[in-house]
Amino acid sequence: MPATALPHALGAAAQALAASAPELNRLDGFAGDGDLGVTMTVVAEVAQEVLAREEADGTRLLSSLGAAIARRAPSTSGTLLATACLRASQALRDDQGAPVEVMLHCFSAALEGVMARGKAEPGDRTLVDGLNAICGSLERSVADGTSWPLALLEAAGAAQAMAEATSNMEPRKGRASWVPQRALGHPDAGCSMLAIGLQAAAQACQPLP
Amino acid sequence: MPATALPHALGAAAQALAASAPELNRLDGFAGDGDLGVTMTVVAEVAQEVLAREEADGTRLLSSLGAAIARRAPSTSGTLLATACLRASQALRDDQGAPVEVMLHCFSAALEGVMARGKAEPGDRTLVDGLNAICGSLERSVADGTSWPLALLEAAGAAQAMAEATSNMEPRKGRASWVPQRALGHPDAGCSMLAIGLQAAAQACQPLP
Amino acid sequence: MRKLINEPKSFVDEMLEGVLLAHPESLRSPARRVLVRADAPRQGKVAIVTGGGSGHLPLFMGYVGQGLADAVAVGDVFASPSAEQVLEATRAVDGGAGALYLYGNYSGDTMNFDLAAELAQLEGLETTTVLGADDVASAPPAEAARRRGVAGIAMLYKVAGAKAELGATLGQVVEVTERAAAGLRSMGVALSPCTVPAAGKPTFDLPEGEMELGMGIHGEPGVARGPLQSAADVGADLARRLVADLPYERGDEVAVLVNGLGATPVEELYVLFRTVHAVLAEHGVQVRRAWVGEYATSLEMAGASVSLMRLGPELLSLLEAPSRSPLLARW
Amino acid sequence: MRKLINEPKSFVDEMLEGVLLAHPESLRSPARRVLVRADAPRQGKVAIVTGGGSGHLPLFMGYVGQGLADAVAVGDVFASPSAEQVLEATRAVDGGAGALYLYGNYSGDTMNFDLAAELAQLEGLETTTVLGADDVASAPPAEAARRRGVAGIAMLYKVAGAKAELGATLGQVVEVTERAAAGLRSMGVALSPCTVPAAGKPTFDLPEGEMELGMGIHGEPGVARGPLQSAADVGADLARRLVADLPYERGDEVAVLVNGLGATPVEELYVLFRTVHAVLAEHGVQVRRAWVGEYATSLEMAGASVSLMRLGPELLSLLEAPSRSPLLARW
Ligand SMILES: Nc1ncnc2c1ncn2[C@@H]1O[C@H](COP(=O)(O)OP(=O)(O)O)[C@@H](O)[C@H]1O
Ligand SMILES: Nc1ncnc2c1ncn2[C@@H]1O[C@H](COP(=O)(O)OP(=O)(O)O)[C@@H](O)[C@H]1O
Ligand SMILES: [Mg+2]
Ligand SMILES: [Mg+2]
Ligand SMILES: [Mg+2]
Ligand SMILES: [Mg+2]
Repeated sequence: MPATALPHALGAAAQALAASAPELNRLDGFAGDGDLGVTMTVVAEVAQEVLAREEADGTRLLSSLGAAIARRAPSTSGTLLATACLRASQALRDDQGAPVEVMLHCFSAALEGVMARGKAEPGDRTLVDGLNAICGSLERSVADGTSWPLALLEAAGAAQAMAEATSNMEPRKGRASWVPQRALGHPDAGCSMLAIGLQAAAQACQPLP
Repeated sequence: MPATALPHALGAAAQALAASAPELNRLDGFAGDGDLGVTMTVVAEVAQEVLAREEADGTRLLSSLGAAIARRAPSTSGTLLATACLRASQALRDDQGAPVEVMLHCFSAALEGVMARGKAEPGDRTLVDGLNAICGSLERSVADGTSWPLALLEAAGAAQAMAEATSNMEPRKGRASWVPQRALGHPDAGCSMLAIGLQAAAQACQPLP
Repeated sequence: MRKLINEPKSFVDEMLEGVLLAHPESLRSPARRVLVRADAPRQGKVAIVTGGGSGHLPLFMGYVGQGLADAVAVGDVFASPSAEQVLEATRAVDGGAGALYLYGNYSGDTMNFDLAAELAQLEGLETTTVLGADDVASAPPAEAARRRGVAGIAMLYKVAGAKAELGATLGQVVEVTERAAAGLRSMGVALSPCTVPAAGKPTFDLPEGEMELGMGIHGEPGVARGPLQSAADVGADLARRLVADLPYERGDEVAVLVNGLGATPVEELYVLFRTVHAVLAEHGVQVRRAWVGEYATSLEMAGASVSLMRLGPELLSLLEAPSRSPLLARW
Repeated sequence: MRKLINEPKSFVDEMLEGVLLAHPESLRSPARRVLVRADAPRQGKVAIVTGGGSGHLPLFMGYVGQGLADAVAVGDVFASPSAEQVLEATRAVDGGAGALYLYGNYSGDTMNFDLAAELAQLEGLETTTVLGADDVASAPPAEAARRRGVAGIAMLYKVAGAKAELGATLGQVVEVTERAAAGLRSMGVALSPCTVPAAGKPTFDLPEGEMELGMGIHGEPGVARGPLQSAADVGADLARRLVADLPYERGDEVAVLVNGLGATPVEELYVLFRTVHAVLAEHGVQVRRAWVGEYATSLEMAGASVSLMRLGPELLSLLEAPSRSPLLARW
């Protein structure tokens, strides 16, 4: 994704997450504490503020966003999203490749940061699974030479598929891991959140037909 | 009422009061604290215990009952009922007249005791109004030479009529007096309690047809 | 019912068993449903005897301790203790200097305490009564003596207890407690009903989204029911009514108690206090001391009350004197 | 919602304003959403820093005071404070002897406290972490380190705070707190859900007449849901699970905390304690000290938890050492 599209994509993701707050609360409520939507409402608000303030420099935008989320929405998902933004910002600064490659590098850096901070592995039914699916899809897009808007759309689809797949996975990290059976049959709240945000971002970036 | 009928009458009254507990709670709830039925359940239990224990001596029965109620059910209505029993017991000891006259003297003594203890006047929408109506009816029965079972039935009717009349009276004593309007449209809980108890006692004393 | 209980009938006695097992170093029971300070009687000290219905913890039992009351007679849920219990309590803590009967103005309680006072007198035990009658929602100012007692009595225990601990005579304890009571006003708001265990059903209906202003601590009806307002509006309304009732003048000093009725989180009480403080500042009334928490509950009722006590110099120092009770001090 | 609040968004900040207005002599705020003891920093004393989500009063803020913690970082309702807040708290109370980070084992909190610890180290501030992880319902004994922290942490504050007040080193404070934590177990039961103000709806459904055993203090699912049992059955079940988890041996001594989750009357907690005491006696375990009341709430959730700490001689004397906080001591 070219840096100029980033504010647009982030704004769309924020709006979609705020709109899905009740659903995210509900999903987090099955095995967690039912507040993921509350956190995402704050994240969305913070994002709008940062977007209104910052220039369109992607690196600055992502680092400001990460810092603001860390300060204002320090729940598990908020802190990990903040880490993801900060790592992605760094990757963006160091990278001048083609859009889909840049996206892959940013998401890979985010995934690494989230794993280091949250100590979850793939298969633990956490954000790590969602980010992993996104990275896998972007890798394929790089290999296939897919255009960046389409790569984004496919990554959103992969995140959605992973969210659905988590329904059969037992949580092994976070609150949901205390009574893991309760989560079964419902998608992981954090993975659903990634899917919703990315789907909105991807839609916002599609060329007009 | 001959002293031998007293245990029978009291037992019937106790049973009826316990059965009406939910209704008495409801009536007390409109302007009071909704516990008159709870108190009457205890009073009924105490009465059954005393009746099981005591000989059929009316004076002893009433004084034991009064003392037990004072100890075990010391709410407003309980304490006043205890006073009524103790005063009635005294009146019974000092009195060897005809049954209806004895009843009148007992209820008059009870009324006096309740007024002294609770400092309510007729018209304040309290037990005083109910006892007053009962005494008035018994006076008429004495004058008319009514038989004691019938006098009891008429007194119960007078208590019931008074309970209904209290629906239009503003409470001036007890909890209900703090927001007197709330009581309007509903009979006073304490007067209803007297009517229910006396009605059951009277029914239990009617000669078989 | 959402209650952790056994037989409703045995609720109060089981609760008392628990209290005595939990706090053997602080409380003992000289007679059925009577608790006294473990170190009672204290020779030469005016004894303070209280009592009332259960369901209001820490009221009344929680106010038995050093610098507070000496004895409590414990009634059934929302019901007065008996005169016999009050008499037993009086006997157990009599230190030869007389006793203050300090409790809330409810007809069941006054009848039983008055009867106990008569019986105590026959035994040569001197008693004087001061009633908590602080709820402005229960009668107009002209009939202030008819008002019921609510959470404000917590401050009266503190004043009377501290004074007695200083070695004051019964007359002196009564004088300062009456002075404190004369400047004490409370009012509350309920957001949900509560359920007496033995009744099994809520005492009244109060749908979610509504509130009842001026409701009593046993669910006695309040002065107005309407849609639930914001904490700022409720706090301002309560504070203004209290300020107007006394009334306060600019420059007055006050102690404030914001009390939770049971189910309302303490967080909300602090939000409410914030507004009360602002309204008092608007009126030029200075908050010298504030307490926020559960001081007199109504089982699991949601809601809160605000109590104001106008201060003079002696009252503040008595309110700040040391005191200790196992039910009030969590550590 | 049956809540006395204004904008859900400003709930925590308004609550904090209220706290500071009510207790200016005890608490001050050196940074946004950070509270410290008014007398902090204390030179040469190990500082104890805690923090966590709002909605649990008196946890966490209430445990800031003499003989307890020195600072608290206050999160949104049920949400961790930020690393920045924790760092500010650490700076404000550093007395040159290092800091103990003592808080509950939740991933949001551990991530933010760990980050703060790294940042503090860059500034030359030494910190060590001890986690409250006492809820036996959240993982089997073999994975005890994964367990979440609930009300038992109240006793850890007391132990750590008393030890630090005695002039112990950070290593000594950590040692005794870890020893206390190793013998600490808790479990609770919920009788109603609670509502996060910003969510506006109950976190979960729990119909009247049902209970959820082992529910967490943010409404995390428990180990079993079923019809509401009697206090005797619930108390015995909880006590037996706790005794078996450690496990206790005959002759062991224990401190007991029976905690209310918010809406449950303290009367019911004493009824519950009565059974817990009896079960411990059956197992030959002696109750040396008991506390009953609200120590860690979940907004207006109905229910209770039981915490047991196995005692050694030092632990008991630390638990009994003097302490003072405006939110814990009602007088
Ligand atoms: N250790 C972890 N690493 C990555 N993601 C995690 C971890 N723990 C939990 N999550 C994710 O966080 C989501 C919950 O976020 P949130 O509601 O903010 O947590 P909390 O309320 O516990 O602070 C979960 O659905 C899961 O996807
Ligand atoms: N001062 C009084 N004198 C006589 N009867 C009274 C008085 N005050 C209240 N009552 C009666 O008592 C009834 C309420 O009894 P109860 O519920 O036991 O009172 P409480 O719950 O206030 O102790 C009222 O309906 C009224 O009839
Ligand atoms: Mg959550
Ligand atoms: Mg009543
Ligand atoms: Mg009553
Ligand atoms: Mg959370």
